Amino acid sequence: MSDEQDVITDIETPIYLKYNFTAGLAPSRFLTQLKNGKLTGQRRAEPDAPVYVPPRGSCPASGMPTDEEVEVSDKATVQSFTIVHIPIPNNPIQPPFVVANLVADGANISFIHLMSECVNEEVRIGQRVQAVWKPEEEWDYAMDNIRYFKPIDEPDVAVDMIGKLPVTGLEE
Amino acid sequence: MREICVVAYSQSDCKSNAGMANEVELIMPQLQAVYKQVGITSAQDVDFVCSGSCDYLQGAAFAFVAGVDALGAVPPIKESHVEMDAAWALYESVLKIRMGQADSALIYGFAKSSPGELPIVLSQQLDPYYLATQWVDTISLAAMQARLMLEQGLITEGDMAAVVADSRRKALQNPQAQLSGETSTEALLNEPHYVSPLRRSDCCPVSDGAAAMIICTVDKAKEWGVPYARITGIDHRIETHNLGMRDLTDSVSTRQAAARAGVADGPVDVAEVYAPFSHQQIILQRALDLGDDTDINPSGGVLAGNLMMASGVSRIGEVFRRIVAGEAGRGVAHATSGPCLQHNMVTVLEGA
Amino acid sequence: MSELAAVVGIGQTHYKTKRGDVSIAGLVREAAQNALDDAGLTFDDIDAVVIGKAPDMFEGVIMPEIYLTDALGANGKPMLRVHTAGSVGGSTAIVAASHVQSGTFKRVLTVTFEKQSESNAMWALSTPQPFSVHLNAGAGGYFAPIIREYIRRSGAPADVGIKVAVKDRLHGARNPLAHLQLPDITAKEVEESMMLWDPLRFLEACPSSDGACAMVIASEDLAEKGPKPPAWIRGAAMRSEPTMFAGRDEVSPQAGRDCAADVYAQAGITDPRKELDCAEIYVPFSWYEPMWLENLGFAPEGEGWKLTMEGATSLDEGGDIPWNCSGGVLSSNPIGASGMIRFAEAARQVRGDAGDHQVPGAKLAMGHAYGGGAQFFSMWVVGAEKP
Amino acid sequence: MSQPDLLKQPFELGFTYTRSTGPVVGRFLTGLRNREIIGNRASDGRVIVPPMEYDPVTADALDEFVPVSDEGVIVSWAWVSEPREAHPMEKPFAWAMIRLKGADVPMIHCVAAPEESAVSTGARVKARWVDEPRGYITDIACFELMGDAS
Repeated sequence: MSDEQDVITDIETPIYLKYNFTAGLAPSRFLTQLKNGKLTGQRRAEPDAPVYVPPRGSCPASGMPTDEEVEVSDKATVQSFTIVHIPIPNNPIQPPFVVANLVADGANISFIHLMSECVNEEVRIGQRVQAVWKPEEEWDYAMDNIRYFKPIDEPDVAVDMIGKLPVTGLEE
Repeated sequence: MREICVVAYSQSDCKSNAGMANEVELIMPQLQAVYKQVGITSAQDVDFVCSGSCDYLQGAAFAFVAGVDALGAVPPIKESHVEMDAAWALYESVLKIRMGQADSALIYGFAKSSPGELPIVLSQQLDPYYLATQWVDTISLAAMQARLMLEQGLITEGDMAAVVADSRRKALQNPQAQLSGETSTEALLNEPHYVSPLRRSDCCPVSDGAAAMIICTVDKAKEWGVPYARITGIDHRIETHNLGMRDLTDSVSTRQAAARAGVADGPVDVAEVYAPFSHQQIILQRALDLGDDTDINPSGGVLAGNLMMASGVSRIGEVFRRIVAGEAGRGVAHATSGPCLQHNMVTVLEGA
Repeated sequence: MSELAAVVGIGQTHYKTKRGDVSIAGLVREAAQNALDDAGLTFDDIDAVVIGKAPDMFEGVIMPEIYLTDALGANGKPMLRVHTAGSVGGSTAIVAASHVQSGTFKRVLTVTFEKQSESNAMWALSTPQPFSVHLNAGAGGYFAPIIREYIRRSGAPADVGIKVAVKDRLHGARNPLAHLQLPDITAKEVEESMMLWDPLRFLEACPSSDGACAMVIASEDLAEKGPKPPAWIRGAAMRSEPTMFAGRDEVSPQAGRDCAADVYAQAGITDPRKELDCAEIYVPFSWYEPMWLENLGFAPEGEGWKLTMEGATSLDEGGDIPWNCSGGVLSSNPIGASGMIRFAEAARQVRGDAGDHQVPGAKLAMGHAYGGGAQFFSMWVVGAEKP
Repeated sequence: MSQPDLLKQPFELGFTYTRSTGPVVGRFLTGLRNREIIGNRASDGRVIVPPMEYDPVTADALDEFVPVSDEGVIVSWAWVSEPREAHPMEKPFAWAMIRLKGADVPMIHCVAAPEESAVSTGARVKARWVDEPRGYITDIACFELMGDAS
């Protein structure tokens, strides 16, 4: 037997598994449109049904498929946000940076995205922002076709109206 | 104890690759189908929901959270999840109904196994120091089990091929089956070995899909006015994880569960057993003491299509279907989990 | 209609950054053995085993009940594995209780665990699926915007979170099992700790722990046969809602409110602050104390923070409704076990067995857990008196 | 409904876990590093290799260690004609349940063999150690046939 201090107490166990991922139907429709520079939500085919961006396959409130597509604006409202002070693993962006829950005009649910070209300390709930797109030749099936959102010169949205703006935004 | 019954069951086609359908998209049609069978519109109309799934099949944590998006859980519902086959979600639901906290329950299981290399993924179910680190795949473990039986004279390769031929033939009647057809024992035996002594045909295929079921009290079934099959016995037992300490030619835990579920208390007209490998069907047949009077795996069983995390509950569903169709009066369904039939559940169903 | 059931044994491990002295099996076994010892029982006395944990990716062992059969003496018994995200510790206890309350079994062993040192929890929570956005720098990144919205809505002062962070660590210093032992922690120290996800600072977030928690739940006829008084289960409830849907109140989720209403109704509680003696509530980020005070009906909407600031939830300040006397999730967080620790600590209180963090004379206590995007809830109320 | 493109992408789900072994597994792995195989005694007296922490029947903690031989016989086996990428060997090989001399309970490991017909139940095998054992089950690179099957 070995000496006590030689007894093994820890081992490293690499577990690496390979998968072939296929995106679902609803996300694929969304991402295919996004590759063409269009932000589209989906909703179940009923009038006034909520619009989901990004769609995940169902309207979670009803459990029904989101068969209908609705183009939404690339202008959005800050529903809430956090200023992140730690780096994201495998992401070049340096802290501190703002990750915001944004609701696009015409959509009824928020997605998270980066905010930039802003003073972090001045970001606020209800603030108006707009997408800053990558050059068209870089567009892919990805939400980061939008590099980030930046503040725009529009009045803040009242809190009870966040998530309820039409696709035309404040210019109703 | 309250009488509980199965009133609805639906299973998707078993597909080798569900392609462009994510988990929610796989689940929704099955839920709609079972709602329709009992005349309800959503999960709001049952008292409890429980699901079964496994994150590692498709390689993403919290797979079941996406499943909740299929339920229409607004307002919120009573809901739970097992990281197991949905047969165990059914077991949890049975307890909820027995204790009076629910009169009805929706159960579903789903899997998209095709994105990964399933026999290797499942190697990580093994003990994490001695076996998982060797990446012993599940097919090889089953092959060692089959060889033990062959060399002890408990079965022949012909017996195994006969199980496969029977499965393929019966699956012709099952529109959800992935593999079906007329074949012969001889033709199967002419195929080369895959992981010897197993041939490819001895192993279940990898399938994508989902299944759903509704169970309830007999009183509720009568209120809904739908045909039902009573669950008159249900039990599950697990065995040691050390394969070297089990008698792999038998399934002790299946025998234990069968005794407690009361399999022997009446004739068994039909049985659906979850045997991912042909020789395991013979082990289970013997452990359940099923004779020639029992129609075994009329659906073709999982050799015709194996929805991981849903196949167990599907066995119960297939027995239910035959009872309410009047094809059988009493039946037995079996579900399994773990390598070489480590963990087994036995359910006895009887007609109204 | 359901049979009565009670907690008759509780076992925990020490919570630490890394339990380098045990295997995964050794960790769960330690809690299970402690629970059996506490109940004066052996593995032979157990009819069924119910195990819970958060995602398998935390340890990279798929469906670990398969491997843990032997460590938990489950050979020849039923064994069930529950997974309902962060609420799993609570829902596992509830599922275990249903084994007894349904009249199916007499004594059930239930164990939850996480050995987070085997991996990096943040890695496991944000595994890189293709075609999805990866901006979620951990659970704190997800919850921080919701906290910000709470602060806006309630007008709470900025130091409420700091107060909770200090209070729970002072509680934890009374509990020898707690991971963080910070008896001298100050508000200044919390305030000066690194901002992670504004408004959440490092010391306002839970640690990452190894640990396991176990309980033995017994039927009415066996409950009073043990060496210690039982903790009777007076009510138990679970609720779920989707992660995101249009119009969802993320700050005070309906599922939490409904779950609380259900468990109070079962326990005959109409005013939780008045009728409960203490509560163990899942607070992984400081601000969730005032948020849950409101969500669970301990305070009117918008006023939860006032209870916190008044010291109502502090054992050291002699509060009338101490929350998280054990130190809570802010002091120990083996994720899969964290919910069960809440349930077990509530039971310890009503058994009068909570040591230095005992609330004197506690007779009725609540355990609470939540998970996912604050969408899965499990709660129970336990009492010293048989219902 | 718009026509989506088929979006497929391979990805790797991976992490190197750091496992603490506890005393029983640690003892076994320490033995391997010294090219020794250590089992332990179950409550019924059987010797188990690799050692189990808890007895499957009685649930007792097991702590009586027993050294066993690195030679044994094949109890059952499976021939892998098409090794998978994760498998320990690139050439066809056998997985086997091997009862080591001095042990009662077979262990699972791989067996190197030139072809399937060379392997048989009852065949004697001996561990082939890697050049530098580090305390892993894979310190036994494989078992090799001893050539005098009995």
